[in-house]
Amino acid sequence: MMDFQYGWLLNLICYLPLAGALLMMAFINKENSTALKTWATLVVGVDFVVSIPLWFLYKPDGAEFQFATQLKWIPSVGVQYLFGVDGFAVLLILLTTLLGFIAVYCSYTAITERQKEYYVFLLLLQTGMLGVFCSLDFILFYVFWEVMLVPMYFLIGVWGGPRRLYAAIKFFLYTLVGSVLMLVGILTLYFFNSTGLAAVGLEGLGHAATFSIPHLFTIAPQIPPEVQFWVFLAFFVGFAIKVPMFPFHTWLPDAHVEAPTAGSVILAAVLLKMGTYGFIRFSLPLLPDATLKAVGWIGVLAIVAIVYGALVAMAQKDMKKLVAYSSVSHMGFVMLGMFALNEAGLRGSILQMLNHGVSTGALFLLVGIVYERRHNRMIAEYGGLAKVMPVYATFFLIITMSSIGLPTLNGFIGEFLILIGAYNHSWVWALFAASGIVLGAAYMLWLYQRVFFGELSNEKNKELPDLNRREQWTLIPLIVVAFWVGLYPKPFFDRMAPTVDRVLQRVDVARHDQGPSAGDHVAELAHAPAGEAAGEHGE
Amino acid sequence: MTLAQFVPFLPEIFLATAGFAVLLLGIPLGRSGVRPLSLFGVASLGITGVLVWLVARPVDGPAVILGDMLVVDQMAVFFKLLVLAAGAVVIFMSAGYLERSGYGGGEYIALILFATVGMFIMASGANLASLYVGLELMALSVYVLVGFFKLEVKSNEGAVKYFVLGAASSAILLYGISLIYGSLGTLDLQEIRDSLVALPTANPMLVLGMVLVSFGMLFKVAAVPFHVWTPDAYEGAPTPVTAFISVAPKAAAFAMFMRLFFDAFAPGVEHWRIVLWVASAATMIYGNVAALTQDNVKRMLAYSSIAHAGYALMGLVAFTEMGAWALLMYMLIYAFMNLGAFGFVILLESKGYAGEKIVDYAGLARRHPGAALGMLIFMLALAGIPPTAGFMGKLYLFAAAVEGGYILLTLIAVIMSAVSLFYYFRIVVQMYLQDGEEEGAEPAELLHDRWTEAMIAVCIVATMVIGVWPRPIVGWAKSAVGALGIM
Amino acid sequence: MIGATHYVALSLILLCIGLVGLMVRRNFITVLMSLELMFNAVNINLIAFSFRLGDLAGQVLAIFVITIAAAEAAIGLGLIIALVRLKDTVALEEADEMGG
Amino acid sequence: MKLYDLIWLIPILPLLGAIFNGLVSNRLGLSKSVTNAVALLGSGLAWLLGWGAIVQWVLDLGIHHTHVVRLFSWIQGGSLRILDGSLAEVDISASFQLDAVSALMVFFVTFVGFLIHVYSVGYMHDESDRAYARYFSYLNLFMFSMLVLVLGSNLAVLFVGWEGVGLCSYLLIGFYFEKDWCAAAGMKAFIVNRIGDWGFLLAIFATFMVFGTLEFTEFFPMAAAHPEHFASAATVIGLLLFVGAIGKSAQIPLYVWLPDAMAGPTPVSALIHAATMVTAGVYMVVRCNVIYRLSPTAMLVVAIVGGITAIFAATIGLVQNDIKKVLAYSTVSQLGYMFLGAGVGAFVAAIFHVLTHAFFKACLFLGSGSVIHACGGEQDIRKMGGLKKYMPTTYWTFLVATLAISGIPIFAGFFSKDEILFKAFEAGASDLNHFGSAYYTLWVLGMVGAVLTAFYMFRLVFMTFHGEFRGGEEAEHHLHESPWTMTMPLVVLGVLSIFGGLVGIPGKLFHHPEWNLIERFLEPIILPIGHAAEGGHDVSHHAVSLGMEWGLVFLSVGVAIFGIWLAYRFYMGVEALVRPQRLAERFPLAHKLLLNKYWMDEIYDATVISGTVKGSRGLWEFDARVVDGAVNGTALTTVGSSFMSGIFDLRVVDGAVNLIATCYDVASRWFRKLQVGFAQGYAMVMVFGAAILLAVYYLFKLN
Amino acid sequence: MDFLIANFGAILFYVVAVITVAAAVGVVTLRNPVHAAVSLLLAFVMVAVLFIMNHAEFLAAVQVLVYAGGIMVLYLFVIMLVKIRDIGPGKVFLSGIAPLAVLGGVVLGCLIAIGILLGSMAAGDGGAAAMTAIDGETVGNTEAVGWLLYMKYLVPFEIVSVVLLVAMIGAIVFGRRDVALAGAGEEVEP
Repeated sequence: MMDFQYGWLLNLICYLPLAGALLMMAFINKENSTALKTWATLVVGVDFVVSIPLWFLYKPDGAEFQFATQLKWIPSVGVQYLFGVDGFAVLLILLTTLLGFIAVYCSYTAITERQKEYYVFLLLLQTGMLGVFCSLDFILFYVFWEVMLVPMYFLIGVWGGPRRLYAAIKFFLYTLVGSVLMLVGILTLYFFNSTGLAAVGLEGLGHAATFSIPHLFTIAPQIPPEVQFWVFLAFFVGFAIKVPMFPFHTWLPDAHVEAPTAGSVILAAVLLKMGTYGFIRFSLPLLPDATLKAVGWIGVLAIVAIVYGALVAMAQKDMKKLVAYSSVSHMGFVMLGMFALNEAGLRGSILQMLNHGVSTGALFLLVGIVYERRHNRMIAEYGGLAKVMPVYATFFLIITMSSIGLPTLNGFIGEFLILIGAYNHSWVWALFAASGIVLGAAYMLWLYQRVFFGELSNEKNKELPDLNRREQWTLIPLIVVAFWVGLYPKPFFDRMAPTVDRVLQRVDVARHDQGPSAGDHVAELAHAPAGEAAGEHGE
Repeated sequence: MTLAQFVPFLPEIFLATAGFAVLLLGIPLGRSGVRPLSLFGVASLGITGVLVWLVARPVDGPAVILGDMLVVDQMAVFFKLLVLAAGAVVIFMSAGYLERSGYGGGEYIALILFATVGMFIMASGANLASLYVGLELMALSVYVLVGFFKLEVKSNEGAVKYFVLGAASSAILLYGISLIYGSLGTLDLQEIRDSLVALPTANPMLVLGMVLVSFGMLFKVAAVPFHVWTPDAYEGAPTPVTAFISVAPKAAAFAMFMRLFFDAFAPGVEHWRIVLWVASAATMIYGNVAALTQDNVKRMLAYSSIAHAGYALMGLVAFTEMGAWALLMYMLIYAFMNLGAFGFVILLESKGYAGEKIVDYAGLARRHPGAALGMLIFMLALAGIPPTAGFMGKLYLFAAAVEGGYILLTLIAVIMSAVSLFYYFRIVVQMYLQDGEEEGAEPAELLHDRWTEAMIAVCIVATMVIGVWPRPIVGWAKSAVGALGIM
Repeated sequence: MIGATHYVALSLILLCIGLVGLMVRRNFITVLMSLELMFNAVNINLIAFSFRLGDLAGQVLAIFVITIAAAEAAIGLGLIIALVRLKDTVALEEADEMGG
Repeated sequence: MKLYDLIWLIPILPLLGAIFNGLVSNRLGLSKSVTNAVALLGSGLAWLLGWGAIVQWVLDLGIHHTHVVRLFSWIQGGSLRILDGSLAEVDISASFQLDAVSALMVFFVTFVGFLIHVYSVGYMHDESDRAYARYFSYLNLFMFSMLVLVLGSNLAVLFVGWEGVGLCSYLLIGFYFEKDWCAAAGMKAFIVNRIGDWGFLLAIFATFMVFGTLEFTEFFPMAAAHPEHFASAATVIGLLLFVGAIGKSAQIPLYVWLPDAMAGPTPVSALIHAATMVTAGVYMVVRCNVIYRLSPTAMLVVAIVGGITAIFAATIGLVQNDIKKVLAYSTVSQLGYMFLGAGVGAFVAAIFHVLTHAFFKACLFLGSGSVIHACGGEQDIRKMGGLKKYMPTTYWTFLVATLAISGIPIFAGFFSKDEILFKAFEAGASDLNHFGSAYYTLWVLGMVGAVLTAFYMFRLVFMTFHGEFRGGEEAEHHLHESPWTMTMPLVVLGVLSIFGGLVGIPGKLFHHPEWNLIERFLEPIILPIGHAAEGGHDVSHHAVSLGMEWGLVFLSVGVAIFGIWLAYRFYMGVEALVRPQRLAERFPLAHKLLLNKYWMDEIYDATVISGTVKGSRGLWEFDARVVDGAVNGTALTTVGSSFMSGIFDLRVVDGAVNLIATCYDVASRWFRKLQVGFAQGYAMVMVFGAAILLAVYYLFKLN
Repeated sequence: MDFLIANFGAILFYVVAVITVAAAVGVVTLRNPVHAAVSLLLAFVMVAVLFIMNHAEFLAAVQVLVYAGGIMVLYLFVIMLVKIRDIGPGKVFLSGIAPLAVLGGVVLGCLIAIGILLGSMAAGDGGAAAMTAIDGETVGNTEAVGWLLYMKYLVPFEIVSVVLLVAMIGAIVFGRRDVALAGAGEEVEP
């Protein structure tokens, strides 16, 4: 189950930013802005470079968790220092390091005051995020999960917009409430595994006390459904707030709008993924029964999120808010694919996480670029930019297309698989979810038209400079990835396939316990003769 | 009764003597000699620590000594060292403060030492009589300390309130003791335990006695509804004293709490548990919610310490081994983070009571990034955010509660700790997110007080190290509760 | 004959009277006296019990209680003097700078 | 290495051109000549390669062999349990196939595409270098997408092209993006198409769920083998696919984008919005003819929508005065005919009409383009007239194309259109799928449509080229014939409009079925349904006697001529333009109705669009107030957020009514009230607290 | 008469108890602190009597000496020291909360009483040793108490001495008039 080869690599990747931050705090003068920038860029750049080997060294047919490290941390309560990743995590880690680099690289001119703290926080944030993806011990995971909040809080709160205090505390408290509930769920699992919960009369399994996730996977089938239900609920709140799922999404627009560009990029690209990561890593495999029961509800919520997010996005007058709501819609897709609980859906959902990271991250970068020039995000302020900033317009167009899922770009692959998975689960899901594609096109193109087309009315925009080299280079990597995924996603699928299969196996255990009565559409149809199935399908 | 029997009693004897010596030295040295006296006090605390380590350690299992008045076991050692450390830190922090205030140091330090003696007895008493006496010794010394700045109205007022209510509560406690005595005919904890085990059903009067005793203890740990003295006493007392009473007496009280309820009254757990459950929940809710709208840092920290008492009580309610050692561990961690936080309050009190307003922290990160960072760490720790020690402490308490099956209590706790983050972050917001030019903000200057700064540094290190590497502490705490009755 | 119950009842009454006095009196000195009443209530219990149990521990504890009550009285009176110096009154409730 | 193994290169070549022009020429602002070279090279090579490949394929493998070139495995979605309970692997490969239909499409797409490239060289020459490069990169990109569309060997790849052409049309319509209405038109086109794509995607999923594959070569035979088994599924898939076709091919109710699409440069209108892209829907329906033939319902729907669109658009075309608008509506109407054909099972005829339509409609658009060019951008035919003498080539080619579209014998349009109408009649006669009466009705509609077509097309000719110029003097001076780069394509297309139809001579009329080349060529794609080889038209063959067939031919010719005569009466000679006025005055309502295109756009604006926008606004309010409020209300976080906003960030006005927040604030202050401030009060709190605790204890323990 | 003799103890108890309670009530009700102090003294003495009735002569002695002798004097001294007329005109009780306070005291008393009564009722099945014994035997004499105090309870005894020391310090700290502190804060003349 674990492969300890190259374990040091993971630790290096995870703690390099931390080390960089400490050194920066210690040695670099806060006035010396060039040194700060160079150092920060260097650190994240190296971090990205050292994370690349994961891509090649990961063995899809190898152990479930590779590059593992296992140390005693607090043995008396079975808390270990347990690192390790599967293909899914590898992808997210690469995404994180790439976006982390871009986040630093795009802040050179955007951040002018208190630069030292800024870069320190960015680096700490990166360590936190990477740790979340690396941890295989619940407590370790939880530690990183919360560590991550603090720098993000400051990024929003110190360098954010006018309502930053409000947005920052809202972000922090939402996430914290979610995560503390999650902690209760974790503890319940922990004691169920070992001694049981005395007063509620829950017998434990009597295993050695441990928070090790790989071990808990093995006991998942023995967890009684009602326990699963409550734990699932606790996890759900924690993760759903992070995703964010409708109706827990209201922190997102505030946080995004107020955060500085880099903050929004990281927030959209990586932080939102932690919720979905949590679902796939914990909720599904650990609590299969509850998952199967929840499918219906979560599917509906996801569809609501898709349509709702898109419609609300359409109404926005503020570019950043529009993009923020578009992520609500996109994450709705991710959740839908995930809870279709079939290979296509799950693969699509994982791929869509990356896509969303790339596309939405890029969108926030793009919005940030004009914001830096005009200090205004109101769509009405713009119009006809395509004339003065053709390069910018081109980049924006490509990203827009990737975000609305144009084939040959990344968005399409993800949405296609998610929808086919959803259709496979229930054609009604697909029917409604697919409308998100139309709406997505509607709000994005409308945005594009209002910002770039029409004549250049606003005086202030007449002399806007086009993208400079640095800005172009912050975007190009993302666009390359977008095309890569869109044209040849096979490498990504190869790496995520083992995770998907294992998750589904673990869910299927419960499914077969429950039989087709578990409200599982596919199972039902599987038993029905194909002809009438097709008929019922048609009407 | 031979002298040899007194060997394990040496630390107390030495400490009391040292206190007396400080008292006498204080007369000639006057208020010029605060620092030498402080050094003397700390030195004697240190020696006491060594003595505790040398002679008061249970060589072969826990031992009951001196006419069954005292017990010597790991838990006693744990708490003794804890209160010693707290006392030392506080004395260091007080030196500069006393000099600035102009009050003499002799009595002050002597009182801290005497209070420490009282706490020693509380931590290791094996008989209701000795426990009670130790409690009173601690209490009286603290009353005086709180009112020590007798020309400060607030100080005196805090002392008055603390004293009146404290006396009443100890009367209640005594009444409970008397009922227990009347029911079982003994004051000896071991005998109480044995007869409780022997009893078919616990007599209501007996249980009533336990409950009344628990009231007395709840008062000492500042739990709702017996918390009323806390905010005023904390706000009124000289800040170092506030730091002291927010940590040491609380710890000692919890030690006594465990002596009584985890050992002597353990068999009656089903009777007193409900009371503590309610008290714990009420304390967490009240402390956190009431803290939300405080504008005075000392007062806010007072409410926060009420809330923390509530968390700690979860360990008692859980009534599991984990609960026991989680409680010990939490007391230790709480001591460090709270002392550190108060250290900054001390440093900010350049203009008398100014520097107690939250707005005084505005823009601290700009002017003193180091200090802001330190305060940030303590706030995070108090809120229980990893990787600080505060998280580890809370984690085990919550875990214990879950293990005990008290999910509802745990939910209250976690939600409340989320709420608590909010008021702790009000300070953080002031330090980092305001730049001190806002209207109504008169940023306080940071004093330069080497000793206090050193102590803060110690607390920071402890907070972070325990947060990242709690293993030794957990081990120690676990071994310390080994001798308790519930095991 | 007179059982322990009678004594306990008496002591309980004294205790409550002390409590009430503590709550209703304005004069700090009288409040202190109420406290003394409460301690006496406890002592009545202890003595009654120790007699009926044929065990002297109660008496010993009672001695401690008396002594400590004395000590508390001393500190209380000291506080009264300090209070009077500061606010020129012995009205307990006028020490109300803080609150809320 | 045979050329037909390189068919994947056919789309790639223009793509390379697009990339070069898009990134290099456009960025560096290279001169037009470079751009030309690259663009023409891209499309030209594609043309040559395409034709070469087709020839080799026909010679080496024969038309019955479907040649599939699989490049690489594109999407691996793992396995799914499909409806028949088996596990199917979602493994969509990027692969192209060459068979009769795609060959035919490639044949004319590459060719017409190349011609229009050439034409554009002349038409766009006065754009700035950058814009010029941008234009050609878009055009090449379009070629790429269109070729992917026609060559794709499975629904997914087809969809790639499908969306690609959508994107290109968006870009090209919005080419003059400074003009708001151009940009708006582009957006409209894209979004309306997306609505169609919604159906298309669902169709793809349904197909996979039913057959477990998206490869044409795999699921068509499957379907054909078990018709009754897949009947109901076929209905679903067919209808969903048709939703896509409706969007792409501008049928009712989604036709509204096409007229607006005329905002783009005229060559674009010719290529995309007449010749190629809009016919993609027809192509797709024909491509999936197996599915449709399994489902009478789907067939009927297709036919009805097609028939109604045909006449509906034609009526609108009657009164339009914008030369391109007229052509646009005629396109819509012609597309309607194609779907009518497909709907009555005349798939060959439909594709045949696609082909001929590509020739003459491209010719018409290019002609109109050269007219507009000459008139300096003027598009209103009321301001034209008598252009015949200034631009003869344009006139003659235009006239030829008009004759073709009107269905005058020998000209290309005649054969294809007549075939469609005949098949419709035949369907009625043979009572196809027992919907005979419906098919008869549609046939009648078709006939009427034919009259109208002839009428408005000649109206166009007469008003544009005959009479005397109505555009004023100084405009008159600029009138000139277009450069050879523009006329050459006109001539070529004109010639094709004349002889293009000969590939589809209805040989049956002369007892020489083999004369109908195109039918023989396309015959392999019409898979025989079921095990019995007797297909639809063998039966119908006997439904209509030979004499009847001839009768129908003459009838359709007759109606065409009638339409022309009407146009002549109205718009030529002394009474020119007066009669229509009178007619308009006599039927003002009808006139208005047609002039305003039945107010369709307005209706859509009023209902769908503003509905959506209003709805979204409403939801936004809802989100800002209710959801935020409710969530905040239920989540403790509000304490923080609202308090934060209250104390520290006074500028924040949180619209959210957050219940708990206030509760907390109140609670907090109320709790603080307990802290009365004097000792006796505290004692009281303690006493009552103790009492409560005791009471609780008794409650729990003494029962 | 025989009844009186027979029930002498009981009668004495009731008489003393009534006087004690009355004195206690006096303490908390009398307007003049001096009177209150005097009635407190009476209560002390009555308690001492009760001690004697329970054969705790030594305790009774201590009670009288320490309380009546020591503390009372202290009280009176302080009462004289601080001019008691400073207390507000006539208001003895904290107006407003007084009834509530009485209620609270009564409620708490009743709740405790419930426990005790239940206890004495359930005394049969153990756990209430003192309640079962109707009348104890004389074990208490001064010598025995002394031994116990100095041998078994030596530690608490020592600690109590420290407590007294602390009390002394406290009294000094609060009571001492600090001229040197005039700089630190202004001195309020009583």
